[in-house]
Amino acid sequence: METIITILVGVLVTVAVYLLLSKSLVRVILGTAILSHAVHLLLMTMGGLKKGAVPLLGENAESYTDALPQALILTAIVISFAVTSFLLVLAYRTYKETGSDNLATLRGFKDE
Amino acid sequence: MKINDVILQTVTKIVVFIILTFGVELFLSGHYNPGGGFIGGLVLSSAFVLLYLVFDIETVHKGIPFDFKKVAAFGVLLAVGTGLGSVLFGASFLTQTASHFNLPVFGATELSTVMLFEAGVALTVVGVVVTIILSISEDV
Amino acid sequence: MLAITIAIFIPFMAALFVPFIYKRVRSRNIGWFVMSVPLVLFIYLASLIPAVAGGKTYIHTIKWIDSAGINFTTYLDGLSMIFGLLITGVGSLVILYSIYYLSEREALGRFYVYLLMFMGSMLGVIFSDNLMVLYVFWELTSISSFLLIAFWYHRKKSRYGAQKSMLITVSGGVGMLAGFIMLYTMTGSYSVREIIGTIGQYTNESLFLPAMLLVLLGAFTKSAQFPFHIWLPDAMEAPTPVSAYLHSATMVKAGIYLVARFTPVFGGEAVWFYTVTGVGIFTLFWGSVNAVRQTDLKALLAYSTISQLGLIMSLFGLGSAALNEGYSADSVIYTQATFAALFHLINHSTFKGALFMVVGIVDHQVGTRDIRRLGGLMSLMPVTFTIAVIGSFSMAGLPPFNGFLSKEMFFESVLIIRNLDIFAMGPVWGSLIPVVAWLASVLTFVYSMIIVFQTFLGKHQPDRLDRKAIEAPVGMLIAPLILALFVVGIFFFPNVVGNYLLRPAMTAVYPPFEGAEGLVPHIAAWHGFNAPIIMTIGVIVVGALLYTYLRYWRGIYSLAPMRWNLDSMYNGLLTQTEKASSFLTRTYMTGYLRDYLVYIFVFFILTVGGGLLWTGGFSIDLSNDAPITISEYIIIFVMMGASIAIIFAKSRITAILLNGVLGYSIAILFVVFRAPDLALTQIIVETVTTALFLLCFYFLPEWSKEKTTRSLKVFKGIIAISVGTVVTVLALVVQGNKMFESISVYFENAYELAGGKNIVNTILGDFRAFDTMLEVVVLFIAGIGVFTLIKLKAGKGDEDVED
Amino acid sequence: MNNILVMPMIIPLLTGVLLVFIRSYVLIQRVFSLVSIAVTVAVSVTILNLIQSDGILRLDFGGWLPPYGISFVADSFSMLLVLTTAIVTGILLIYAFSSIGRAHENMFFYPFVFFLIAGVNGSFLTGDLFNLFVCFEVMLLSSYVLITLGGRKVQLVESIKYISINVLSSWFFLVGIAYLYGTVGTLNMAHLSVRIAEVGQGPLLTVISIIFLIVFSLKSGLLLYFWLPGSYSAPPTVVAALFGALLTKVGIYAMFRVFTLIFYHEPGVTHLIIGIMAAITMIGGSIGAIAYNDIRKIVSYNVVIAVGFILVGLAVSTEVAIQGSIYYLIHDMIIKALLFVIAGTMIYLTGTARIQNMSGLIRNYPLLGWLFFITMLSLAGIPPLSGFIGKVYVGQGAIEAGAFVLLAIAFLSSIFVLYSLLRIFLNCFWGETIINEDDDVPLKKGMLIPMVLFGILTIALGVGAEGLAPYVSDAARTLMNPEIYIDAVLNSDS
Amino acid sequence: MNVSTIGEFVGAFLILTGGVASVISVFGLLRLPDVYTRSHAATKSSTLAVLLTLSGAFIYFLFSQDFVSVRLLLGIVFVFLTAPVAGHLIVRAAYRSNVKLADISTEDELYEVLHKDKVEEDGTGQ
Amino acid sequence: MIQAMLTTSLVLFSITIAIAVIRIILGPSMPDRVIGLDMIGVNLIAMIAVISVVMNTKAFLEVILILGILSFIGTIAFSKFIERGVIVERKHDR
Repeated sequence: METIITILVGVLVTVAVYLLLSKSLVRVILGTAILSHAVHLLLMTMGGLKKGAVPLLGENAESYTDALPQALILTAIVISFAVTSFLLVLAYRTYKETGSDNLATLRGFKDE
Repeated sequence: MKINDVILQTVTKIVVFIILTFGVELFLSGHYNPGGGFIGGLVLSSAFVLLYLVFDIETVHKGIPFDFKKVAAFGVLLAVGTGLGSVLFGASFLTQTASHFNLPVFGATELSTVMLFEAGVALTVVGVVVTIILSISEDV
Repeated sequence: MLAITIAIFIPFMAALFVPFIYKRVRSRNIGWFVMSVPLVLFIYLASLIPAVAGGKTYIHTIKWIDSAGINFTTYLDGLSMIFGLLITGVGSLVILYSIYYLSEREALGRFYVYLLMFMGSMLGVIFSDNLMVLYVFWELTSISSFLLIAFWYHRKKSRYGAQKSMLITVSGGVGMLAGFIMLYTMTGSYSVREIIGTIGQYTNESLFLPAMLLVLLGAFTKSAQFPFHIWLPDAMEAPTPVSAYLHSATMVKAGIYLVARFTPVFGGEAVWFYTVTGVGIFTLFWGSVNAVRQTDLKALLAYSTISQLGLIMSLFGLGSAALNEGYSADSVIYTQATFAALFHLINHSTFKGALFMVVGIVDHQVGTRDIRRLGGLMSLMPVTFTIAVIGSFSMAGLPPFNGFLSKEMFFESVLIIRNLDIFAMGPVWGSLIPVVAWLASVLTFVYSMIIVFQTFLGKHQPDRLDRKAIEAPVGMLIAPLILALFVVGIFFFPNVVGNYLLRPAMTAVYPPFEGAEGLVPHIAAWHGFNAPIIMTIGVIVVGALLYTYLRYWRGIYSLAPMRWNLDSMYNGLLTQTEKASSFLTRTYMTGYLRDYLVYIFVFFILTVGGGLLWTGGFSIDLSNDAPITISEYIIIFVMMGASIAIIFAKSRITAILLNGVLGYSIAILFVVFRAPDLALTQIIVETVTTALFLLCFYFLPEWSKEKTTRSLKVFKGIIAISVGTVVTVLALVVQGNKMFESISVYFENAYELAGGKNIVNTILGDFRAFDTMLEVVVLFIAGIGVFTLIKLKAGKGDEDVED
Repeated sequence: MNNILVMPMIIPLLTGVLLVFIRSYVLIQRVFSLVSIAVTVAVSVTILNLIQSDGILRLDFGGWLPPYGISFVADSFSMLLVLTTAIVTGILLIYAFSSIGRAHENMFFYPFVFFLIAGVNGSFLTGDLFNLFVCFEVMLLSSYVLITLGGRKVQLVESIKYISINVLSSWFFLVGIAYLYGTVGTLNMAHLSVRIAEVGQGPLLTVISIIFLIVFSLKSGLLLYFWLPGSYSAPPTVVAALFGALLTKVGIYAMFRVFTLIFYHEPGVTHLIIGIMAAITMIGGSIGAIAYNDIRKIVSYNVVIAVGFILVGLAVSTEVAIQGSIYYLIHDMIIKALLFVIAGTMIYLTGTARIQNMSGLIRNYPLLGWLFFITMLSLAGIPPLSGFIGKVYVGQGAIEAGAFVLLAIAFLSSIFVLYSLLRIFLNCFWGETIINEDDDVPLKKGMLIPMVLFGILTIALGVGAEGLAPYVSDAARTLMNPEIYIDAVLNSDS
Repeated sequence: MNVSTIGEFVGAFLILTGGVASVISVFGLLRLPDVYTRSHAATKSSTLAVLLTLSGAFIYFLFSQDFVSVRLLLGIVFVFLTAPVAGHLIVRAAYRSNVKLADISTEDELYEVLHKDKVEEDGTGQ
Repeated sequence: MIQAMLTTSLVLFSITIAIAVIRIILGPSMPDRVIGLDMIGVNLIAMIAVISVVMNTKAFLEVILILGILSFIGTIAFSKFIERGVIVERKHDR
């Protein structure tokens, strides 16, 4: 299970990186969203998969699956939600302000 | 073109009620079952999202006239405040305590500072999600 | 003695008061107040001469940065005494001169503040025993020189000169700092005296040589030695009193001082000997060559200063040979050179100071310094002429002026060096030094004559002058006259100087020779008809001939090798560096997000992927894998398919839908991994995110097809796949190399510890509640941030400043 | 239990939240924020002195002992930075009062600044790797908002790059945490150090450490600094100054912490890479600093150079060098703030950012000019200003370690710093005065006072370097001897 | 074989039926010609599938653990309530965004109604 | 036997999901894709129910309910977007 999930993580990362290297801002944002999916899975995998019961003590199992990564991922999910929403709004504000969502034209102000 | 989807609006009225109840339930049961402040808050806010989707900002605002930024700020205050509360009692920052009470209606209940903390979390989540959605939608 | 320390600070204190006084006085009379400062100091220092001559030294320490070994230690010995007297003495005269020289319309307050700052820093340099404190003042002299050169900052040339001098001297200073630190690293002390005491055991250390060269770099840049001399002519944009003071009499001598100070440390080493002598001799030669071709009197003086500084420098180099073997009757003879150096140092300050003032007077009175426009001023400005003659002839090495004495000793020293049998000095090199020295002296003679004759003799051309030439006011003439008196006086009573000033200084430079016979020779104007006097006669004869036929051979300056110019190299270096930097920076700083991301990814692939490959041999151990069911396989493949499809999605809705599929599938994976809380969160967050995407899509355009070339696509693909592979491989390696049990076992006692049964929730709400609290803050910031981002829009009024 | 430890973070946090409620009362906001910064400074000083008497302090949140709970750990290094942060912010706030404008003040400008400070201070204090990530995010999110606040075109365009790159770096951070957790199974930094020391830092852990290196390099602008010049020249002056003074420093701090506490076993690999990166950073920064005629760009590249310089100390990793880095770090926070503020003020006064279009400012604004002059000298490490002692120590460390190339580049870079700023000084402050006295923009007192304060600070820090010496040497000693830190964190009786 | 085993079996069987129903409905999604028909397959029969499954799970828990899951019941109610509305909305959206009907469709009654509407709407100033 | 039935149904559900994803990718129209997502949502509910049964745990029952709610919300959002572009209206009478 871990192996295939790791490979899945790799595929997600590949896709995300490819999207990040796009011109279109929306693609980039989507890329970051997928990146965060990937890292959540990675964190999960690193804690070990299916190693025990659901981490609810009422379940009366001998061993529980590693709860710490779950807590971390939860935090990470919320943070990435916050960032993604901000980035999205930024994207549309930028589009409204500059009339472009093409990063190749949004190079910033020229010095000379 | 009016939104005149009676079916949707009727169903929503019921569904939102279910979601809100369920959200509160999730929030309260978090210490023993899946759920907690975050999830509870998120579910509550998804109920608001549904309301905004189906109705419109004006209508919803008539029903729930909160400034959600303040709600969120209050939530943060609550979360941080519980931490500071423990400082006042001479314990480490963010020390949580719990004790059991026998309340008339609920029977033996555990009341803990975690509850307050989680309430803060939930309020913030609701406040923030709604603020974001409202801010964007109002910017037409 | 505390007084020395205070002496350093008095000028700074005075500088603080000057602006206030200037506000009241607002006239040139402010100068009198300023002049009192160096005068008092001069008198005070002079009063110490007898004691110092008697071998006494004064030391005083104030703690500063004790932990770094940097303490404010002042040290007065013979060497610093000479410099101290020069600084305060010439300083007084220069201020006196400036009172009459500068117009009242100038920002006199500012001028005197700078000048006092400089004076204080210069005193700091020579009185500091601690190298770091020395460096502090060293840089302060550069800065005050910078400010003084650019005193007329609205002139472009002033700014250019200031920038040039600052860059060069500060660069040298930085090198010197490195050298000092190296010395500290070796010896563990910043105190010069302590270093001198212990340096013997460190001469073989690998740091010894670099330290020496770096210290020399500092000295050479400051003293305008070749090839760093180029800043000095441009520094002449400063008001003339400044040039007289800083750029001939004092600041440029700081490098000389440093060499003298460090002779006991590094002297006796072949590298030191050759570098100092060689650079000095060549500077002497090069400066005199260039001086002859100048038409601006001040520029001529600047080159002559360079040349003279080279002379002094080379003498110190020659003198260092004495330290090679320690004290012996043979080696003491080489100390003559140092003696000559110190003597010439004083002489140079007197005659060069006088000459600068003369040039200033000429400039002030007739409005030009161009020798092609000058001439015939002798009868109009007789006093000035007299001073000029005294100064120039002294510089040319003619009797009865002090320059003659030191020039003779110089010749003697370079002749002696032929006998040197250390440092692999063969007859060729040994003879080259006197020859070059002699040639340079000839040219010195020539330009000295130019100063006098082309300015004061020849045809008077009133129509080419800005103002009618009349003699300068008395006040302006006092200072150069005093200096001229010294020029003559020292010639007649050289041994007063020798015994009272040079003797203690020699002891300071040659601690092992203390009290040695022959360390302080008797200076005599006539010492028999020997080689030096022949050389001098030769100089006069050949020099006179060359001067007479100047216009016939001046043509060689326009020959190719002579046009080859360090100045243009410096300018070229700056502009080329700027251009190249600009080009380079613009090449990689494209402002395009993709490029930046590519840099990051490439760096990641190279370091992490490269690290993986390079260290190699990782075991990938898959035996610990959890079992997997068919349905899970299907879900995972669905996810892979969906994610890959996102790349090819034609519309953004499809992409978002597929992203939603990914999100929901991850939720089910979380279910499979027994993480209910995560699954819940993931589902809700995914939905809300999707809703947000849709909300924003209303405002955004449909995404267009990426119009990219095939090769770019392949490039992107390669990067993407490499990143994915590195992440995956590393993760697999980590899988097989779990070294410890996780700490999370602890949390399984959640119920006993925190009274909760949902472990994840207790972690979030109790064990790691702090994380949760901050996370809430993050969310809050994002929420309010979105609000502000939308509400606060740039109005028309506050558009960007022009870019 | 030392609840005071959380105060440098909680006070700004609470202030930020409370300010949200009094959004429309600008005056109250100002007073409140100044008071709270003052309290933060006082608290920081108290903690710093407590550390000198009691050793490293630790606060376990919720009473959960490390490594299970999250702890704040304060040693001299972190507290010095916390203190400097508070002071710099306080002064910058004064500048903000007269420069930022009412629209910003109404739009939660102060809360965001305080959240930023909370994040920064949290990052300095935390003893837990994941908490460090969260604190980073607090800081970053606030910085995202601050950089866009105002919504000018430049800001939006630059912030997209800034945010995207930082999102990526946060992602790398999480990946690194995941790997590290997978191998070592813990998150507390001291515990990580113990466990890694136990098994030895093998190749795998070294590779993982490189991921952290990338993360912190991105944050601090070490080699991966290309996002920096653009984004630091976009926002309003105060924000740019805050960024220039604080943000990169957090990355640097984290790098120091991680590579002296956790991954210090393989200096041949990690510290070598850091050294090479520092060298290239200094070169790139130097080149960049003289490549532009835009003040904002020049100033931003100066940030880059300083980053490289500070990390020379880490690359060399001798106690003296680290002392130098700490001195330089503190110096840089102050002087960069001043530099950015001056640059911003110049742009405010002239309405242009190009040095060709300014001239002779010193006639109308002499104090500003001399402050710039002092800044320039201080940045170039000219004594007796604050940059000097750090430079000496770093140089000394480099010499002791035989890193002569680094030494040469580091010292040369300070000449480039000097040159780049000299160009500004000569062109903008000197030269013919273009604006005549009638139509020049008046320089507000409220802008001048903070600059003067910074100027006094840099002089005081240079002349009074000895006053800091016990703290700095304690900080360096702690960094060089990780067991001190570990012992303070993992012994349970506190 | 006691009651609980039988109950579990019934539950599992219901679940399996649900699975089969779902596959059948998804074939509809794959094979049918246009949105409107596909929506029919997706919303109607897959609702059935999920209902079967949820009921199966409910019964299973009821018998194996004596556990009456209110949440499952709520879930059933919920899906019942929402799935048709969702289907309705999608088709409505599809029609309003002018997704073409399949070529084999014979009638489009709504077309005329809507177009009449449109004239009116314009009249009322929408 | 029961296990086999449960596993089979899990596989069936995942096949359904796979096919629905194919529909999302192929389109051709937007509503087609939304239907696909809706279908996936509904099937995920079923899958989670089965997984709960297989694991014999009650922990995921909340997830079922949430998924039910949210796939509904998602579908509404998408169909509103397709229909009118804006998914949250400001005023009542637009």
